[in-house]
Amino acid sequence: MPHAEPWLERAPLLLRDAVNALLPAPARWWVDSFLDIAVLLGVFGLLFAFLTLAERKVLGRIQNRPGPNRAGWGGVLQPFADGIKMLTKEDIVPRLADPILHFAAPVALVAFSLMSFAVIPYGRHLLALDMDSGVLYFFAAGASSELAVFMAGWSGRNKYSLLAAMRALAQLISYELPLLLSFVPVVMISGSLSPSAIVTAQGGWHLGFIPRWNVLTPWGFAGFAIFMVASLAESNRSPFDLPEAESELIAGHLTEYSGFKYALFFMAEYFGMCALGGMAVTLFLGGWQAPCAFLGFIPSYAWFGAKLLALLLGFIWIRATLPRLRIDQLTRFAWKFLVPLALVNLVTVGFWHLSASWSRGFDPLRWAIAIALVVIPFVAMGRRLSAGLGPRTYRFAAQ
Amino acid sequence: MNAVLAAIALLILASAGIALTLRNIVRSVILLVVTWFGIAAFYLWAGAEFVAFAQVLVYGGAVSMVVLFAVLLVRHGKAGVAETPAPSGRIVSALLAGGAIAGALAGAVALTPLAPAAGPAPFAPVRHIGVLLLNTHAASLLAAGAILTVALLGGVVLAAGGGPEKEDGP
Amino acid sequence: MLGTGLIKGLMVTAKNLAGSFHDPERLVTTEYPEQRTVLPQNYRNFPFLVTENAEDPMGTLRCVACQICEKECPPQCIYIEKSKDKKADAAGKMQIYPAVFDIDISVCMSCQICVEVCPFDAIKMDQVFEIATADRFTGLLLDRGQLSKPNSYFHQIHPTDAAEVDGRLAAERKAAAEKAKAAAAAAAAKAAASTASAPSPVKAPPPVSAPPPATAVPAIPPPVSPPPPPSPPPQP
Amino acid sequence: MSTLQACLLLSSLLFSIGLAVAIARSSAILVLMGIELMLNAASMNFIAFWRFGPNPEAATGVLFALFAIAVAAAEAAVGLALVIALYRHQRTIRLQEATRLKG
Repeated sequence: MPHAEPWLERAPLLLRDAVNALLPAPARWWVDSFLDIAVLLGVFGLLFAFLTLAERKVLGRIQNRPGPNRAGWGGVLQPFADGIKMLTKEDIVPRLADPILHFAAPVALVAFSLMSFAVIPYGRHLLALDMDSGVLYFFAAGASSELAVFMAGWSGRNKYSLLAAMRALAQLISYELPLLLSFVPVVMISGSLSPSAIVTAQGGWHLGFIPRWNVLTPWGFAGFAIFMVASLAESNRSPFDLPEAESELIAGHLTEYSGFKYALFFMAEYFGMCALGGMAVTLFLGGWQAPCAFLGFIPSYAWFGAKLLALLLGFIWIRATLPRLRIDQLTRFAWKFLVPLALVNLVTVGFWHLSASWSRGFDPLRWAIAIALVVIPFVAMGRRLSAGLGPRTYRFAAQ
Repeated sequence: MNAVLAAIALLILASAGIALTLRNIVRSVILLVVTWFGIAAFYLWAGAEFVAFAQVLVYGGAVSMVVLFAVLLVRHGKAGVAETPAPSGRIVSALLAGGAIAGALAGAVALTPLAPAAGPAPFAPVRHIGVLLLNTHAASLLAAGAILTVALLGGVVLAAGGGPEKEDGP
Repeated sequence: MLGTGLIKGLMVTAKNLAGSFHDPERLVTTEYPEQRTVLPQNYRNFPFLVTENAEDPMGTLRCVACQICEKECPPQCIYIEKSKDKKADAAGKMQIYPAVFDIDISVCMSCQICVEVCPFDAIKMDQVFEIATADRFTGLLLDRGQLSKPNSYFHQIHPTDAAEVDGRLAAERKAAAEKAKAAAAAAAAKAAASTASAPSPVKAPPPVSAPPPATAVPAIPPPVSPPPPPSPPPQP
Repeated sequence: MSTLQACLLLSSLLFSIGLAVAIARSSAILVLMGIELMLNAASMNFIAFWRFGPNPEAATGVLFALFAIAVAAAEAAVGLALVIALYRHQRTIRLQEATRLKG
């Protein structure tokens, strides 16, 4: 019933139809695909640009600095100034480098991270590619970017960047596992690998005002937390930014890159962050669904954008707070904490699924068991992980 | 003939063929990854979405990484990752064997009267595959899982075993 | 409880984020080209030449081209050529003056040795630091005209030093004036005595070292800047 | 030539390339890669026959391809672990030089 929807909700569709009306019918498929790609590139390109600015501003404010405020009003033109700077820098290729792979690595990385934008439902009618196994596509595109990291590290003929690339790969592979395991519960509950079906399954409200989002269940909360930690690591964000630890390594596997190729790696990092954030919104935060029924007049894509921006600000906040992990702590955290927790979470969701048919009166028991299944392993494994580490004493800090 | 299929075939055969001739092992492996992506594209073309993404996830994400790590772990000396070429007799015999097999298979394919079902690509929804996997083929799924687990454990034991005293062996 | 440390840390950063908006005192950044911090008095950078009078900088340079600084300068960035003639200085005394006085501040290391060795208090340390130029060869080679700055400027940047220097110079000039006066009086007495006994045919020229007292006393420049504080605050 | 025959031709050509790689190259890793290619060619046949076969609802070809991928991953893991073990004992991964059974 498209007419019952507010006008703003249908605005993108109307715009697309207006463009289509200008062109002959046989070109329709091509025009639609081209429009999808152009809009995705434009929106996320601008989001990337202003995310870098927002990151620098927020980090600055957290450290009691004003942040960049020179280019344009309050610094809004800073990303474009950065872009011009990066484009005009010299592009150095080492003499012994493998020129083809050296060139292909950043291109492949950006391409793979852009590919994952295709399957995220941005709104009720805004989905570039409605695939039956869209979630799998998303993670397949993400997994392919490991190859680009290896190419970047190997092609420079620099043993340090090669070592750093192997460390980065160890990190990416370690955190790929909890990332994949943490979304399996969502697939089990909604019974589909299609992102749009997963979002639809989270529609509706308990008692009229508590949304049926996955994150508001015990297993969903645990899965969301694991997913967010793993996506911090997958997108090389602090505190897991070991691959490119700018203050310790010389940019790790990016050592031999300069100029715009270097900027492309950063573009890929931010695109990956946006894509993983968007997937987290889709899987756990109800996608484009409004949190309350009476807020439904706000168009769905605005809700998606608000949730995505909140997650991205959370990424920045965490970056400003937590210090970097060591490589052994990082891998131990993945294999000894996140992977077991994600596996236990499968048991929790199995219980949740089986107990769905219990009568309403057993609901408190159902919740209690599910919460216990999440909290007890968390505490037990956390204790084991931190065994032997006493409380910190700060000799020189003011108490 | 289908233009998309022709393009995919060109991608697969060209990347595999060039990978066959390159001396640099890393480049060879990366080209083989391109071949695997091409095979995934073939699955996608045939309508097997799930298999295509599984192929990318497993081959592009996991197997390629294992292979590249192995390449980097076993290189030594000045040669680096360049392979010493095989004797020409072996290359000729390999090409002959490959050509013979290709000829025989192509002949068999051309001569067999196949009756392909025409029509659009069949659709295999993930839900359908999942139901089949867990009902009809549950035993095979368990067996595959067991094989994977045992193989990974065996791989870890093999790669990590030996101990430091074997490090400077012959 | 596990994980409380993370939350505590996140709260600290969130407090900073919110605080930086409602409490401008937290922001410690000085927005440099518009706002400037007051440089401490002891801050010193490249040297400059002191002139007594801003209207006539070349005429009232304290420098007498003795070339001590040129010889002492460790990186040898000073180049001086003496003048052939003499010119009256601020005190009216005839002095050699520097025809050329160049400092290459791309070489200068701000060691202050030239200031230490100058017997005439003619070269002092400046406070400039914005010396960027598009032409690194001639743009950083400062000549006499660019180097000379009035005494009032010296009072502005280093009030304590300037007051001390001015006091010393005034005392010296007063002493010199009194000496000259005494000498003149003695000469006059001698002349009177000699005139009484035997008149000399030639009038003695006034001694070079002793200018007439009428010109000596007002030559000391009145300090343009406010008088220096009696006890300067300790500089960090 | 029908499309099915084209697919089969493609997979048989890929199989022969894999075979040639496995025979011609001396590096154990590349021999393994050749075997992987041959496995992949076989999976392509399953998918092709499923696509043009009479009974696509059974999805047997798809399931077979999935199992083949899983087993191929296991094979790659074990094979490369063997290569690393071989390298540790013999300091080479050239198959011509790996002639001893005792480490």
